[in-house]
Amino acid sequence: MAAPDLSVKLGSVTFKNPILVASGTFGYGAEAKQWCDIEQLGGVVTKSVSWKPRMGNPPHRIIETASGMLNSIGLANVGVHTFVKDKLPYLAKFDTKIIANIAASSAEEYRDVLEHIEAHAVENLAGYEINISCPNVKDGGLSFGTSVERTEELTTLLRASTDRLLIIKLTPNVTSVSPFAQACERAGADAVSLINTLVGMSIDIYTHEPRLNTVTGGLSGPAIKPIALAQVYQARKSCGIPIIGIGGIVTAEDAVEFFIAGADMVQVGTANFVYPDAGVRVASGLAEFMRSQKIERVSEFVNSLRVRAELKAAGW
Amino acid sequence: MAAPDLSVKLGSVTFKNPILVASGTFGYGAEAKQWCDIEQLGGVVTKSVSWKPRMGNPPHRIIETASGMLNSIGLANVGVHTFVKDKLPYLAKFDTKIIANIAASSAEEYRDVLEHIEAHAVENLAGYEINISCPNVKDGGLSFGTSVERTEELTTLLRASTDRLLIIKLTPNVTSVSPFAQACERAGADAVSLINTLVGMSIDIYTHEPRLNTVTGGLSGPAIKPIALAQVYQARKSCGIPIIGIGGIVTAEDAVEFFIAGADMVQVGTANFVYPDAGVRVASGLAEFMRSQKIERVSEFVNSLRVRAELKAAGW
Amino acid sequence: MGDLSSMTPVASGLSIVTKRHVIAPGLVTLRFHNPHIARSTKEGQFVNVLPKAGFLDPMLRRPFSVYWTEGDEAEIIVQAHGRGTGILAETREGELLDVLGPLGRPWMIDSEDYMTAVLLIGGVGVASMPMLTRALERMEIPIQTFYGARTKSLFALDHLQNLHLATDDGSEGYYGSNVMLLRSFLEKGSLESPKIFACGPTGMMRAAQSLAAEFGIPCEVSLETEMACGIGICQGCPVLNEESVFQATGRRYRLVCTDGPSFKSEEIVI
Amino acid sequence: MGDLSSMTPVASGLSIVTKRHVIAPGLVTLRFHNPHIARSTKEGQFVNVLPKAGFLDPMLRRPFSVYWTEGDEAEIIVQAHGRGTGILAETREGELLDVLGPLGRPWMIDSEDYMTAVLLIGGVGVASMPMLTRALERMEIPIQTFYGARTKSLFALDHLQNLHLATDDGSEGYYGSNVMLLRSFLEKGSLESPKIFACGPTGMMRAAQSLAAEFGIPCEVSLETEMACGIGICQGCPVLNEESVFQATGRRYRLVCTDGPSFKSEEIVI
Ligand SMILES: Cc1cc2nc3c(=O)[nH]c(=O)nc-3n(C[C@H](O)[C@H](O)[C@H](O)COP(=O)(O)OP(=O)(O)OC[C@H]3O[C@@H](n4cnc5c(N)ncnc54)[C@H](O)[C@@H]3O)c2cc1C
Ligand SMILES: Cc1cc2nc3c(=O)[nH]c(=O)nc-3n(C[C@H](O)[C@H](O)[C@H](O)COP(=O)(O)OP(=O)(O)OC[C@H]3O[C@@H](n4cnc5c(N)ncnc54)[C@H](O)[C@@H]3O)c2cc1C
Ligand SMILES: Cc1cc2nc3c(=O)[nH]c(=O)nc-3n(C[C@H](O)[C@H](O)[C@H](O)COP(=O)(O)O)c2cc1C
Ligand SMILES: Cc1cc2nc3c(=O)[nH]c(=O)nc-3n(C[C@H](O)[C@H](O)[C@H](O)COP(=O)(O)O)c2cc1C
Ligand code: FES
Ligand code: FES
Repeated sequence: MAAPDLSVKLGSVTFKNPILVASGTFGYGAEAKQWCDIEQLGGVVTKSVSWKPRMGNPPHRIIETASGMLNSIGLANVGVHTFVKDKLPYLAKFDTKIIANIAASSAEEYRDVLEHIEAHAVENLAGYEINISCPNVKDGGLSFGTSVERTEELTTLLRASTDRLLIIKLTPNVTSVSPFAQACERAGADAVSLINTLVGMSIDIYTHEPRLNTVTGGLSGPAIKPIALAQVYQARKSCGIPIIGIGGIVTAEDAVEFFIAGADMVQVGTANFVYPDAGVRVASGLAEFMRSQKIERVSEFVNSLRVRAELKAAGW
Repeated sequence: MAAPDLSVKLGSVTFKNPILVASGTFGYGAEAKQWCDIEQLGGVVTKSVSWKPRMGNPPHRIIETASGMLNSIGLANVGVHTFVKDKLPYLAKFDTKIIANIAASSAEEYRDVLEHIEAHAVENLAGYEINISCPNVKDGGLSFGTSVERTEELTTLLRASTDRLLIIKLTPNVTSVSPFAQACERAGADAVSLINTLVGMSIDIYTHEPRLNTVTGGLSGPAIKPIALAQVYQARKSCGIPIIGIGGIVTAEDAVEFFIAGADMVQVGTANFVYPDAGVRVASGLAEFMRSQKIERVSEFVNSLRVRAELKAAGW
Repeated sequence: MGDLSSMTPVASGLSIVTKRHVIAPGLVTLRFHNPHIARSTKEGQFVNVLPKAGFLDPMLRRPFSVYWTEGDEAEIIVQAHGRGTGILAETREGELLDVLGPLGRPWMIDSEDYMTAVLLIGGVGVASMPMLTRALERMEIPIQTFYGARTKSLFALDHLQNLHLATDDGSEGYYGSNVMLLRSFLEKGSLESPKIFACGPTGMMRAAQSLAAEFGIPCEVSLETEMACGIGICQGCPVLNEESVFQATGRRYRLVCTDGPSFKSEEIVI
Repeated sequence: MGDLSSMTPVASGLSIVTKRHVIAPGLVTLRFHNPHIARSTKEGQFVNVLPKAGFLDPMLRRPFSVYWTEGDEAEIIVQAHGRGTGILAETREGELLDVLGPLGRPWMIDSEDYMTAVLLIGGVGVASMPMLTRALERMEIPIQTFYGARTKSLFALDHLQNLHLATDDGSEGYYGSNVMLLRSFLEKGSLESPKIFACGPTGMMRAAQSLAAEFGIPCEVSLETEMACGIGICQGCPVLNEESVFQATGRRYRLVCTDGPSFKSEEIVI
């Protein structure tokens, strides 16, 4: 059989494979270059960028937990002006797609950042991922991410500013992700990505102080994969636009679970901290898996979960 | 210094220590007896009991995940009549407290089960834990657990039927646990316990079938501890009644984190499956810890998190 | 995870591995020092073992039949199947195993309804058979052993008796299934009032079940389901009862860890 | 976790442990085979090591200075501190280490501003000093080493030069802090245009910082912060810049993993 075709199409953009590296876990590309062949990735989602540079939170910013980690980086980023001046042109040199992740504290800031990037867009800029779900800064948009109305308004506003891919990144810290996915679809988003980190905390039992500078932070890594899968499945059942699955992916097998649950693409996050080329490994592992399973296109197993009829009937 | 005093008082009930074993993770006491000295536990929270016996879900009911597990037991239980006839009298023989956990699909069923147990109460029955948060049966009360109004109504109803401890067990699968904790307080609950399991899922990538019979199930174990801690802390900031902390506790150090975050007592769950005497180990480890830290009473470190002033001001 | 060593319960007997023997790639026996388990385990009982002591990922114990006991030492046979058994199979001599047991009910050998014990073994289902063989020998019950494996190199023949081997690839003994081999014996009527003790892959168990029904002979099958606790507190290991049993007992399921691992083949749905 | 072995990236060089040497209880050196790291590591650089290869709990790598290199082998010295280093310290010869590196910037040894290299070492801060010593020797820069430890048995003296030892318990050398010992030398002016290279506990680093300021001599300190990636992508290892540096660069923090681990002591807040 012919080598499997890993390419996937999202809106009008074709990615060479469905494996992206997640925002905040791969810098702006330059840092990991020595360890990871960026051009073997479907694309790079850049660290959340805001209008002004952000210094980030004071230490401690990261704490290890059981099969996971908490972070409270505080959206440390160079700001959109340096981003378009240095970071974007650097990534433009690589044969892979760029998705610019944006974080802000007001609808206007989101729009201004997006339009500023749009004005300096490079050829391989595929689109934008809107972070309305950062749990570890007070003005990180989670106020948007937990309100269906504000999510829909913001999506509508940003939709008007770009024809590139508009991806809304959803938070898992809600009772149900469905109305949020539906709001994004109504407002014209090209896709939703989920999940961002879960609110978590860790305490130093000798000092009685929180281990993270911000008391609570964002939980990520293998520990959260089952939760992420359930939310992707939930979103898939409730909206019609493409889904980018995120959460605890380390191996190709993990990624395949997300595809079966309904994700069209996936992002590899925390795993990059352990294996800087985790994304590339997942991509090549995926090719191997497809070959062994005689699957020619990723789309063949996207949203292919087999649920017994009586369970479907019972509403699962 | 004198040996630390581990006893804690909840309402009018004194427990010999603040370590309980969690519902569904210790059966009805008899099963683990060979491996665990039940009388060294603060108390036993029995497996959720409903009016009629429940056969439980078909296999597969449990799946291991990274530092955790998914379960879909389906509230398999003997039903309240066998419970009061066999299980309660058996546990009555032990010098420890019993908390009867109740699951139901209607407010009336909750009340009938509670009143039936109340009518057959044994002397060491401390009270009831109301499970409104089981994610793996369609009629397991999660419909109550995700509605503040129904939570408050149910609590009010049940409060009228008993003077024993009334503990409402909250779900983590909500945007914020605060309004639920407050509703329980308003309706006269003696305490809230949290967290129940998080909705999660796992997929067999070769058969494309969910690994659990019910597609999604409940995630528990060390993996969820950071989430549980954050929710206990959140609940502590928003309500005045005692809190029983649950989620991923394996060691005494884990338990201490929960006390510092604001829990008055804790429950050990999944750890019992790995170490049947995990609860006893946590209790004795806690005593050691208090001795080493020269702490005489658990209350000395309950809710003792040190948050820097500027963070408090910033709303953390 | 916090530091487990500080609180690992006695119940979970940390046991030092005294011998690791490789039978074939991915098939090893591990002998460990644990007087309680070595001296109290009965034929057919199992132990629940942490893939790696002190680590909670993998978090759950894995069940293994007790393969042999001698003095203060017990032995398990491990077939590398997935991550946990893969880790276990690599355990070195001198390392610690975290073992909980003995668990489950023994084989029902003292029933009156048979004179010849027929051990029907598929692959690593051999695990509980040496202990069973020893117990039957002590009761002076004649044994006939029908043992099937994928290929010659995968047989673990120690302590077994009156062997009739079968391999899928014909590399040893009968070319085909051990159930077919047993059937030919039953048809010849060459086994005097036999009772089948079966352990192996699901397919073999089902075949054994219908064979026993067809010839109207007693049959006991030892089942495998995933387990968390192994002691009856998690309800994670259900086996479906035959309708008749359900009607009689009101129980739809029984638990493999405490009601089993072995069951009368006519009472359950495999 | 899925099966990692199937996808462990090349970047994370699985390296076989060829020698484990116990210096004192909980203090060991691990030598491993890794040509890339052994041949390209410069003095002061570090590696990021998984506590147990193939396990993701503990999930994060732990940073360790490269203690020595020879041919295709590199060595780290591990002080058992918490769970991860506790596991690492128990690694046996023949086991695999998952090592990422070399990482970080080397010590700044070719600056013009000194003639005598003063190595100020506290405890396991010794880790990067043998490599530094070798590099300085090659440049024929005189070295004076002020090495403090809790007690005599905790010194790791291999490859070091011109030692002035100090112990908290007086069991060896100067009874007190190595910083006090160095101060006495500086007051006597017996060190010719010195530059301090310091690595040790926070307290010692602060003392070194103010000592250098007081005597107006250059000082470089090697810092420890928790790290996830070790390569600059997680932003988890910030060190606070001195106000002056912040004004000049607009950067409030630098990253210990890529901008460090060593910094000019006047430029950062310890
Ligand atoms: C009573 C009993 C006795 C057993 N005796 C032996 C023995 O002596 N030798 C031997 O090699 N194997 C034996 N098994 C099977 C062995 O327990 C499984 O192969 C093992 O649990 C698989 O774990 P894993 O991590 O390698 O596989 P994975 O598939 O990675 O495990 C994932 C999860 O599924 C569970 N699981 C997967 N397959 C099985 C299975 N067949 N049975 C039970 N749980 C499973 C695991 O315990 C784990 O919780 C026995 C099983 C039972 C129930
Ligand atoms: C650049 C650098 C070089 C180092 N070189 C050495 C060395 O050569 N020998 C040596 O013994 N130690 C060295 N350390 C310290 C070593 O990395 C820590 O002792 C180790 O990470 C502690 O892990 P743990 O799991 O035992 O402790 P735990 O406290 O259980 O670890 C919990 C988390 O905190 C982090 N952490 C805790 N203490 C430290 C610390 N002091 N520094 C960094 N992260 C920490 C861990 O990495 C882990 O992520 C170095 C640290 C850095 C930053
Ligand atoms: C250290 C760290 C920093 C992160 N920064 C961002 C960010 O800036 N913007 C964003 O949208 N998500 C950010 N995330 C979330 C990840 O992109 C991802 O959604 C989450 O970590 C879950 O995936 P994982 O389990 O594979 O890491 C960050 C995660 C981590 C661990
Ligand atoms: C197998 C299993 C069965 C459970 N059954 C119940 C139950 O019947 N009623 C209930 O209120 N909680 C039940 N729980 C939830 C636990 O009581 C506990 O809230 C949860 O597992 C989190 O704690 P842990 O991480 O320590 O296990 C069950 C959990 C598990 C793993
Ligand atoms: S394994 Fe837990 S009840 Fe059988
Ligand atoms: S450790 Fe990740 S940026 Fe420094």
